[in-house]
Amino acid sequence: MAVKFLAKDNLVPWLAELAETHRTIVPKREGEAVVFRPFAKEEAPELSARPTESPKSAIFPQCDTLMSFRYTKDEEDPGKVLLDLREMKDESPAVVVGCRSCDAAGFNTFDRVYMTDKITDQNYRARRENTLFVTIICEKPATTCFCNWVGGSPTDTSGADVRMTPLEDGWVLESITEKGEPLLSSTLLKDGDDRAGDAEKIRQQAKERMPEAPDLSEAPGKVLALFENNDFWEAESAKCISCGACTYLCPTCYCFNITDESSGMEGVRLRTWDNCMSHQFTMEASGHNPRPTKAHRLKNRVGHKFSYYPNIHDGNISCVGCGRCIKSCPVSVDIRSIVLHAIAAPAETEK
Amino acid sequence: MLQNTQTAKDANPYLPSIGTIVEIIEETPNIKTFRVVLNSEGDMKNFTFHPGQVGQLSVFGTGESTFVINSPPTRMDYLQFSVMKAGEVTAMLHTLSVGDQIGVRAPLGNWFPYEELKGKDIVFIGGGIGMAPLRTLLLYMLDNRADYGKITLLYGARSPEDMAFKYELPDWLERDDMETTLTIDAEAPGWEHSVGLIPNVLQEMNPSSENCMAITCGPPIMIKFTLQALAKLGFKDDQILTTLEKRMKCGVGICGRCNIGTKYVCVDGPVFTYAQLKELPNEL
Amino acid sequence: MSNLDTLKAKIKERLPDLDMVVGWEQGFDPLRATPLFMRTEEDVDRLIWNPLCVHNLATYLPGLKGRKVGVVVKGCDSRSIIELLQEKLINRDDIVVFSMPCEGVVSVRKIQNRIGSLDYVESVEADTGTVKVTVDGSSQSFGFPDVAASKCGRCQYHTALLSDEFVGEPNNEKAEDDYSDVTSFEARPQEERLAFWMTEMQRCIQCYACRNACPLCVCRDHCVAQSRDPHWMTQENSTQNKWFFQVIHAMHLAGRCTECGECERACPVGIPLLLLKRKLNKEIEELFDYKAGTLIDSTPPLQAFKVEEDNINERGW
Amino acid sequence: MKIGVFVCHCGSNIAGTVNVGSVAEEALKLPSVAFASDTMYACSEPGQDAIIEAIKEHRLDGVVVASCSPRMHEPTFRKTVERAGLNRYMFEMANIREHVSWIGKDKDANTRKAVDLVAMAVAKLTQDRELTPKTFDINKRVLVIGGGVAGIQAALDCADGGLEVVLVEKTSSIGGKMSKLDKTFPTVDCSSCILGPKMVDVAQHPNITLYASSEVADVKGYVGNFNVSINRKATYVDWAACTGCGLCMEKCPSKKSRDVFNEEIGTTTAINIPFPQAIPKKASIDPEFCLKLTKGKCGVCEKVCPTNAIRFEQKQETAEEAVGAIITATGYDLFDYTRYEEYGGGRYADVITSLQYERLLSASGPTGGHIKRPSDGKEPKDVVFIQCVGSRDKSVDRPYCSGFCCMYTAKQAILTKDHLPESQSYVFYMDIRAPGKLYDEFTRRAMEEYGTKYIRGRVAMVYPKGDKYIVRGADTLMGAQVEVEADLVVLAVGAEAAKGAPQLAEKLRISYDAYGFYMESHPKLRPVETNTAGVFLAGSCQGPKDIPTSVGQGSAAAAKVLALFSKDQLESDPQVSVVDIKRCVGCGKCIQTCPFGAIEEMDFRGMPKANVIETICQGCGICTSTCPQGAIQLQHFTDNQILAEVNAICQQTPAQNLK
Amino acid sequence: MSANTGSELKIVGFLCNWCSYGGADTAGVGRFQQPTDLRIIRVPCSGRIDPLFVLKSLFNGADGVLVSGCHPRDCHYAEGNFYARRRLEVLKRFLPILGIDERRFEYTWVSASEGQKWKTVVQTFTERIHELGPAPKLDQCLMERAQAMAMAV
Repeated sequence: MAVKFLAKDNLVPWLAELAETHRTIVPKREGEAVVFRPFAKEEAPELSARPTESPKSAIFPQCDTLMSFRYTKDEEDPGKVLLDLREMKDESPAVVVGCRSCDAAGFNTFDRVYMTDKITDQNYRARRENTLFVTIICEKPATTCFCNWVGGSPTDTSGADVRMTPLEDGWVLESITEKGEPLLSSTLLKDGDDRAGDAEKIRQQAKERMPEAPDLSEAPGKVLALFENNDFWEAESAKCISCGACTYLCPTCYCFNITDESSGMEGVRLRTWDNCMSHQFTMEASGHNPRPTKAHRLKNRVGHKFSYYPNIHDGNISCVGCGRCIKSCPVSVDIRSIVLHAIAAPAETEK
Repeated sequence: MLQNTQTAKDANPYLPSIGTIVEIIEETPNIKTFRVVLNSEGDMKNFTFHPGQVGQLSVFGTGESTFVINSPPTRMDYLQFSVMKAGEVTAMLHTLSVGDQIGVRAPLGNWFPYEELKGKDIVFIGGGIGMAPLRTLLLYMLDNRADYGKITLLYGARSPEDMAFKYELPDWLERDDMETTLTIDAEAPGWEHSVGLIPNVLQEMNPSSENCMAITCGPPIMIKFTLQALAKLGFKDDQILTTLEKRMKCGVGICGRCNIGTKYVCVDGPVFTYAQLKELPNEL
Repeated sequence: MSNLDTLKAKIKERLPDLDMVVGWEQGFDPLRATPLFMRTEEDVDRLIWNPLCVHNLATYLPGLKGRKVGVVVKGCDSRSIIELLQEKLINRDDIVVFSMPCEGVVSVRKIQNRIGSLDYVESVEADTGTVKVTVDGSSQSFGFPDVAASKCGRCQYHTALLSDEFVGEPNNEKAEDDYSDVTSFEARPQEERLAFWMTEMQRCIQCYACRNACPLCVCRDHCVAQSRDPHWMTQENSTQNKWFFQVIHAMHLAGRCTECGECERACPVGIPLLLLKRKLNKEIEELFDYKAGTLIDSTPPLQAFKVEEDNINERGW
Repeated sequence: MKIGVFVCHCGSNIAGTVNVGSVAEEALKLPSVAFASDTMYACSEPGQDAIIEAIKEHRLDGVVVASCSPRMHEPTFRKTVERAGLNRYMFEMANIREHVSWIGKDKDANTRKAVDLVAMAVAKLTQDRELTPKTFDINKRVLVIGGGVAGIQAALDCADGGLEVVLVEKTSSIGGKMSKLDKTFPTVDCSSCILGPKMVDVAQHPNITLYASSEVADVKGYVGNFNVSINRKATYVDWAACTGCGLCMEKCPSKKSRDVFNEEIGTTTAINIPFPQAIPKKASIDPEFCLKLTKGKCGVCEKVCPTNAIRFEQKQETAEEAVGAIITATGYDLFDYTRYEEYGGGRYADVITSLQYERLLSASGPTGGHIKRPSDGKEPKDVVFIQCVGSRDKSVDRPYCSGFCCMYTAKQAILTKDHLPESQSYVFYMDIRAPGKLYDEFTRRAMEEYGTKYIRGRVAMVYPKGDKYIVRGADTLMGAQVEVEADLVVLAVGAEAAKGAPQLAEKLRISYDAYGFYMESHPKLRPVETNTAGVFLAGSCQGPKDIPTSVGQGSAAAAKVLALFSKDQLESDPQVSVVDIKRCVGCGKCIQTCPFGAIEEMDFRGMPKANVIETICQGCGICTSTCPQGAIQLQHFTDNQILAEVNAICQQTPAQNLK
Repeated sequence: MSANTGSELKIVGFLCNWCSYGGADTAGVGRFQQPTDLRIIRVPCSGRIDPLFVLKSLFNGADGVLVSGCHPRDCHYAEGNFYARRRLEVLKRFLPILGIDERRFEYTWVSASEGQKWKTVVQTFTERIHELGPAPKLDQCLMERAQAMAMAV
């Protein structure tokens, strides 16, 4: 494991070096938001504020072309039309620098679904295997943070290839995975062993600053037990306005839609983020909707994260506690309190 | 159990095979049946599936929609799908003609436990387009007739013209190795078979539940009352099989649309016993 | 008894006849209020009324159509209720409107711009004079006008235009609205205006919080944004496509928007969406002398006409 | 979907400036197009047969014809595709003649444009859906507006055909302009002798309900089921009681009342029957001149009336009539002859209009048929006729030819000679327009037999000299200025649209041209139809016409109505709005904006939803552009269909957006 | 997909069937020569023209959009153009804030008999669009320019 030190002034040159070989994605301030964008020399990345969006799109773009198609006519018989399909995959090497530990850990949630022993989402895999994460630890939890509730920590390395710990004059960089090591080969990085201690102190402090986490081990069972309790979900969802801010900013929400768009004889099949809070998400062609109200939909969102997913995937909660859904919710719906309410709710009688 | 190329680990699960429509049958005013052959001879030859599995048909430029493969695996000249006009994709499918190319992503999902059903009596109860998934299993059983006990079919539709598979009905009626009852909701001129709602006709038929499996598919309201009728006839929850229709997109358990709690209809279904359904949260 | 206590008492009085009353309570941090759905007297005790009560609760009313609902509103919010009533999207008999004079609400975003990050807010003292925010152990004070929502600076409706229970002295002050935000933006060169939207809209994540927070976007569940018939939009995240949605949103609100600013406030990435609607309102006012949400018995101007228009030239070439 | 494209040469009309072959070639590259060819005349029988054959051979699901305007041949081709077994709405036209070949000479640019228009039509067709008309009952009654000769003919033909007819006339008698004429050209037979019996037929026909002194106030509904409000003006006489004896006229002291029928060449009484042959022969009071109504004194008529029919307190009433079709025969009015100040009309008593002259010639006129100058009652010797007063003159915004003035001027010159054998007539003319049967022969008789002097040229001015008038003008044939001394000057005033014609058009929802004349559906092939189904035109309301043409049109319009009513039910146009019940939120904005009241609120499982009444919907699509979520869609012009056309001309391909 | 390769610009026309489309036909019958840039979409009534069609065209790369209907008071459907007048006027005034030149959009009233007027309208509008030149295309290219510009401001 390599430990290096990156001086403040060398951040941009180092990123510029990375950008020569990788699609380099960094958090940037745009208007009043901090978003992930390709690195450009003219603009310094924003590493101190928590990014408004998650780095999800680096691997799972909001709109991804799964394949393109083209119709061609038979020369002899123009009534006969042939179809040509082309897969679209992006395998270019990429690195995300400056996302938080929890953000990078979010992809572990994806991996369990997108790359199983039965199927592999090839578009996802192509980017996932070729994208590295340089995460930055959180020195102090925000009022919306709860990574330690769901098995994470401000210094977590479960999704990182390299971890950055901020010091006064720069950052200590440690490689976490083998794939991360080459990122630290730059001559702009100095040996960081002498600063490792300072960094460890900061990390320790960061962990200590986290408020105590409640025990969520009961959550999967409790949430599922409330499935038929419509009053509970109606009360919890009353203020929800059914928008997609929570799901689209979430590092672990992985649902999508597939639609075709065409122009003339050619077109594309697109895979786009979709949002389980939307009425149209489960709307069937007949007009029937199995999740007709926002209570049904919020139940599915919370249920999926804290119950269904952990039930299928060895108890792993599909939430990393980044708190974006709370912070950016237009009406401040707080998923933490919903889960706590569910745990505290009196047990239902058998249905 | 997921043995074909579509679901193998390094295949693109979203990439359809291209097939050609070789025949179109106008079943009813709003149902058309499409017979499709995959363009790649190898793919067609290696294509295996089980009765009850579904496929996604693509009209490129419009989208994909899910249909049960309603030809049996014992008859592999083509794959057959029956399409009722409902949304955008089905409407577009209805405009296609023989020779047109479509995408086929199949087989997907689970299937009727035809191995376990061996030796049992079978009652098929189909309503409207719900006959399609039953047809594949019925034909499979007829092709392996010796393996199964008494086969009874009750098929109902709103009116004579809404009956699909008209061309096969005479054969099913005539065969002496199965018993076929057809019914429509209300009297119609020229109709020589039963008249009445499926659950009522089923009660009159009074099939024995002894060593018997009931397999039913149809519109929700019919299913509801058919389940009640079956219970009255002594069928236990695990003696009833049905297959669900649900909005699916990816078909491989990812996209998050078709789950009922922890179960994804596209991979854990669409075939469930009534006992299994009762275990699921109520979100159909 | 303070005004708020009187209001609570009034709500408790009416609660037995209502399915619920919608108000505000303190949210997850001291700066954030959150909508409160009161069904019991204990719920009512959590009600707050202060400059942090930014949400326009009228947004919930169309979704609760058919139920008896009380709603606490600021002056500006009452315009949305009037517009909803005017368009028959809610029933007057089913709603009870509670209100108090409003002296303005904060813009959380403006506070964020001042103090950098809102991640560590420890306490907030806000009244209509100053707003004092304590973050990470240190406090900062701001003059209220500096961190008030922009709409409050041009407020003409401190007092609700419609209320069943009004507590306090009505405030009938009216500020001027000269649409200087619109005119100054329009004074910029055309390429710059286009470039502005292209860069702002690129950030859009298509979450449609703008739409769902809007009290007058009543198609919500059937919005053309996600429909293929009509197929106005694709699911692509091209800037063109995302911007087109905002244009649709603005056009659908032309003559109906009450400028509550919820679209802009709800936007998680801070796109100044109200500007488009303000522009339309400015033109609607000039053309038809009409302000949405001020009269129950009128018709949105684009759902009406005059045979001889006062301010439209017949475009003879 | 398989689409066939047929690109028409239209002889050289299109092929002259559009490369028709390459349009077809390009069309074949378009999505869904399975067949494309060019054709000499797509609308001809072999052209249509070729389309049918191609549909069958290539199993086409829809057809695009690129040829003339759909306003011309869309119905033709819809029938064609229907004959081949397709739904008639699976058809689109690209207008490459009126919109391309006829308006540009650049063959390359035209060809590009034609290709685009075909692409748009194909794109729309791929979105088209089969539509089936519904049938509805019709009310087999017809409203005829205007009781001139065209309206009379239309009313009689309809009534004889077994239809109930409601005839509405603005003035107190039917007869129109023709009833004011003395004789008619070219036969010089007595106008009232040929018109009179027809008027009587109207009065006596059991199928005709006549509303005189009445005007159409409002029209609601649609073909087959119109509801018409008729304002019945106050006549101050109970027509049920009035026998038309005329005693009141004899006794009325207000003898200087305006004589409209006689073109104010004389005066009449305040209570009057306009002329002896009037139908209905009923008296009415001119409230402007009646002493009782203006000053409150008099009431003589009330005293003398043998049937006590006088009703000074009478008010305007409104009658409602339900009809299935409407024939508009509102005629024309005369150009205001005072506008040519240089002629002195209105200033000089002996400068009169041709219609005033007609009343002087008429035996039932104010002079009893003796030609007398209005100024002094003397018989004129030299009579000058000036033609084209308010015709063919852009300076007075009347660039059109009124058509019949040349003929009636010749007639009046002949009659002048008949009445006053010593007289001499002069006619200043621009060109002689005499294209009818025996018309040219008639003008020649005026010149050759009756010695009328025709001077080709414009009159510059008319001025009095002693008790005569000097008419100064140019003789363009002689190339000289001429001056003619005249005793009487007759201005051959042109026709203009009847006053109030545009207002009536708005009520009927038909269009009119810049001069107020009503627009026919097609200038050649649909001359008596309008673009509003169930509304037909007859006579001069469509443009100036002489009597035979007006009568012909009256019969033509009647035939159209009879044909329309030959079925008991009509098919409604399926191009109506349809509500997607799943997407409708019941906000009622469509209900609010529909001009026809064709959308109602209905209850759907406890939710309010919009519901379109198909027979009332006219297919304007205002609702579709009002509904924000697009839940109500006008069939055949849905958002997706129009968007398909937009996208066919300008669209960024998805590939362009790929990053 | 447009085969537009000459010097023409993309001008989309939305014309009501009864008046303006007829007026364009009348212009054709009268052989009134016009520029070839315009592509006409026929709709039943100007009231059917959702302003969003105009915006969609402009967003999709049209250089100009021309809408024409019956003269006010002459609508075949009685009221369609009254609604259209309000909506189109509002639209025209809306365009500047989007950074779209409002001269790229025009609406006018032409009756079925006004062939000459239609010619004048087409000619005037086409000339105007040519003076304005091609509209900026809302594509990736423009995005990059826009960003550079935003950074400079």
